[in-house]
Amino acid sequence: MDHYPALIVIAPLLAALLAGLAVWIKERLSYSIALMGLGISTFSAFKVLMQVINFGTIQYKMAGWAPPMGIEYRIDLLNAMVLLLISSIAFLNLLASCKSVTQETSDRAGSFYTIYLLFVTGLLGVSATGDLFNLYVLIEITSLTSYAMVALGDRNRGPLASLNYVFIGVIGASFYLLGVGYLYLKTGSLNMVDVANILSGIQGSSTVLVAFILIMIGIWIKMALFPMHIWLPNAYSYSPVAFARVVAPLMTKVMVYVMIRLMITVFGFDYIFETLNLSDAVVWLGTIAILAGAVMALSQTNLKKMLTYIIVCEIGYMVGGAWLGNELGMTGAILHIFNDALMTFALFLAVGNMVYKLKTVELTDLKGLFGKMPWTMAGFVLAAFSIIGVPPTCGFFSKWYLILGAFEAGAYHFAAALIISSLICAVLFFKVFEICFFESMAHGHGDSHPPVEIREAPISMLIVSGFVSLSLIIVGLYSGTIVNTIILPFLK
Amino acid sequence: MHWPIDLIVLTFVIFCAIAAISVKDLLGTAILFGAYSFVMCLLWAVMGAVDVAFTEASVGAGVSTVFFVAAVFRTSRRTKD
Amino acid sequence: MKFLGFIVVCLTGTLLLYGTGEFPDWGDPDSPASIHLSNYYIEKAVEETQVPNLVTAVLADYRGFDTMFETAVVFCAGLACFLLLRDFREKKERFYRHTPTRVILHVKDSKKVLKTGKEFEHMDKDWVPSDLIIRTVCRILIPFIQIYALYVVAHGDFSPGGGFQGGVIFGSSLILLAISYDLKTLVRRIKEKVLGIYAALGVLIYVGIGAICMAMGGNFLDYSKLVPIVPGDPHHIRALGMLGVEIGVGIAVTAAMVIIYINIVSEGKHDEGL
Amino acid sequence: MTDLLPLIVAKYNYWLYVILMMIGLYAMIAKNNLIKKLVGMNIFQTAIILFYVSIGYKRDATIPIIQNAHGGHDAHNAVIHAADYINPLPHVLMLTAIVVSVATFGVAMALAVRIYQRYQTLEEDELRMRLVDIGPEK
Repeated sequence: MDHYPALIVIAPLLAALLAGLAVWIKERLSYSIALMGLGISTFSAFKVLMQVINFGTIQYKMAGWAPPMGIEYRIDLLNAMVLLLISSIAFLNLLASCKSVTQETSDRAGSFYTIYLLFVTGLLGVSATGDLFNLYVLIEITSLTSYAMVALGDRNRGPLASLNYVFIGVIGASFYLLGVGYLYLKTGSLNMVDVANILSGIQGSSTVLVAFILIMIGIWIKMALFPMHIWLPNAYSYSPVAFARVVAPLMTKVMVYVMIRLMITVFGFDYIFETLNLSDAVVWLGTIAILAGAVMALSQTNLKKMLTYIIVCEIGYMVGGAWLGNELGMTGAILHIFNDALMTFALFLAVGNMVYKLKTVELTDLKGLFGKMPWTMAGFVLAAFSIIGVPPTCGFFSKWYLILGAFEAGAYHFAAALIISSLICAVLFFKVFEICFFESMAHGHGDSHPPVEIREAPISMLIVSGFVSLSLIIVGLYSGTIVNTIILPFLK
Repeated sequence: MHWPIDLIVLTFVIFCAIAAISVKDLLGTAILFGAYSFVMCLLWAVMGAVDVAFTEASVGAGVSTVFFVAAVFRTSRRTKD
Repeated sequence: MKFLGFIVVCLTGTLLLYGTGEFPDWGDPDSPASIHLSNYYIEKAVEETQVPNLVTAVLADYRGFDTMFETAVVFCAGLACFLLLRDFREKKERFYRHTPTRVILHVKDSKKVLKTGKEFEHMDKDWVPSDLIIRTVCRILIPFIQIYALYVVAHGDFSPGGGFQGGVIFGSSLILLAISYDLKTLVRRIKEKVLGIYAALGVLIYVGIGAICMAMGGNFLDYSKLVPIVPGDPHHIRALGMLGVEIGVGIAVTAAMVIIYINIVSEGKHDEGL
Repeated sequence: MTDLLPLIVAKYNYWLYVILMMIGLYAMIAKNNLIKKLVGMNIFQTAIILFYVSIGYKRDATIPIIQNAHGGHDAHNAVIHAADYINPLPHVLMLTAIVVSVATFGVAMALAVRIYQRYQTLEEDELRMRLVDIGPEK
């Protein structure tokens, strides 16, 4: 009997509790405990992925009870990949954030690591679980930790942004819970596979329709799809950098994963695309999200804020792609979950390095940064190219699949939105490059600030940043392999 | 179960909820909110959900109200709506 | 905003009412929700777990994994309140009461500390009269509340209650101590460090029991694998496992509730409050 | 009237939970005071709990604690009929939901205290004015 599926989630949880104890006994221990927990988790996730590729879906029965009675973890190719993605990003970020956590949270680093680990535990659990209610509890864990973290960042605006996030987050989670209640009323079960089996017999029911709408709205609120995105930019840009680096790439992507999981495993394509026929409306929603996100990003003057609007835009890609209703679109959406998580992580790592040295990332403060922090900027440029979709980087390939899917489904407006947003991103990032490269530092910073000597960020941050940026190209070159060994077999 | 009693309790719950969000004094809101939780707990006990009712009695009517009063003590009682 | 809110609320209400159209009648014993899983739990749970309170059996055993995260949520809330509000700076001004004359002194110099004891008494800025009746009644009540809380935790297998309710009751008995005396009394008796350690320790007991099951060769939280290391009737092993878990929940919840209360009521200063 | 009454009796719990939820949601969106919004949030969550508890109810059934089972071994001598006991699963789920809601409530209260410390107000419109006062963000 091997316990890797459980260990993925339990190791960070145990580490969180031990770190919570260490806060009161010896605070310095908490960092190494956290590192160890996430290390074990990453290793187990890798093992599980290998097992799934070789032997197929793994089931793990919690407390030893058979599925509909107990809670089960059901790990197939999609889960396994998402789990590995989350745990490795969290691990790498922890490696990079040793210095910046001490800088930002001074005497509370131990508690920071505890909350950070609980957040990662929640995300891992969300991706591993096969139970609808367990999913709700885990979503709430991730949300509660994010509320705390957002409030810790900016002293002036953090708490207010966080409270707004609480209100919207609670509405989202409650809608999801209500949807699960409607499903439970009709099926009497909470296990995803079991619910799917019972649902196939009662597809015409209005209760199931309402449950579907409620669950989808709840998850869209949590993932910040365009009209429901208002909490995201403030929340993410005011949180401490070490946390923003992990919440920005992972939180929304995991919610997209949840949406795809519920669409495929619980409701089924037949129900969504043939019985309901909602595809067109949602693809339009995705199109609007892409354009709105891109346009709003264009009007920002703060680099962190600008990146958060790019996240809003990317969510449009994935939602639209998943709802195109064909295999290519879904492949593109799933591939984009991985790629976008990596790209956003690389961008935020670079921004983290800048914040560590500069304290603010207003665009006007970035003048002459190429000369001062060449390695950080190299990582930033690579990540930006990937967001724009320049060929050897991974961002290009997922966009390619999405555009092919859009043409196959006849959703030309979606394809047009993809291309326009790529152009807008190109404009955006070249504006940033121009500021960083051509305008020199001395002219911009007038008399108020004494000239500060800016050097490159600490080596630990640079190594991680460089590694992730290079991996963008590597993942891009191997995206054919990923599609063929993981995504296509999963969709079959 | 006697549905008229149930109906009266339910109406009372709604009355408490509306009162709690429309009173112009936050301490009053705290107490009305406690009353709301308590009547809700009664309703659940009538429906046979004893464990849920027990939890709501200790959490909703107990600890939540205390947190609420504590927060009002540290902020202000005044509200415009 | 009001108008927008009204529209959103009406839309949601219509959607929900539309959904209720196909609901089975309220209290219908043959509704789908009441036959599929529910019947299994009602008929098999006592046999399989030896716990007559089905809610506890399902909560701590069949769905014990949920409950573990629920406890982690409470722990997380306590930690979040600590992180958000805790302020280690000392307050500058202090208030004292001269006990024989009832005169109140306001000390503005932060360095000057009066010795409290027979003559002077520490006071809160927002003055609370010390009421003899309230103090005495609470002093008598608190031990009984605590014993009741322990009963609720321990008897959760047979009657309504369990770790969470018991923990909340125990926590509120400590809060009552703070309200009837003053916050300093509570903080002096139970140090912040102790609360922090207990909050983590409670959840750790839960996760630890699960991990021990895993080490003994079962799945995570599979209490039946604990037989070799737990003395007593092997048939009751699941009930004993649940009891252990509930104790962990109780400890964590008690500590978390007190942490949240102290931090909110004193704005993280831990000196004066309700 | 005669055929309306059974309909009301059959569904009124479900309708009233919708009303409670609408009250809570309205308070969350439209109220100006942050603490009032928090009350709305709690009403919203309790309404959902009411809904779940209503799902679990069964006519002519008792609370989900098996009778005469204290003995342990001889418990399964007596046959247990599923129709005699209320469905325990929604209760379990709602215990978890209550705990989650009180945890959120505690954190939200702490946030409200933090906001008041910084801005000396909890009214949203005043807060928006203060935010403009402190100037562009850093």
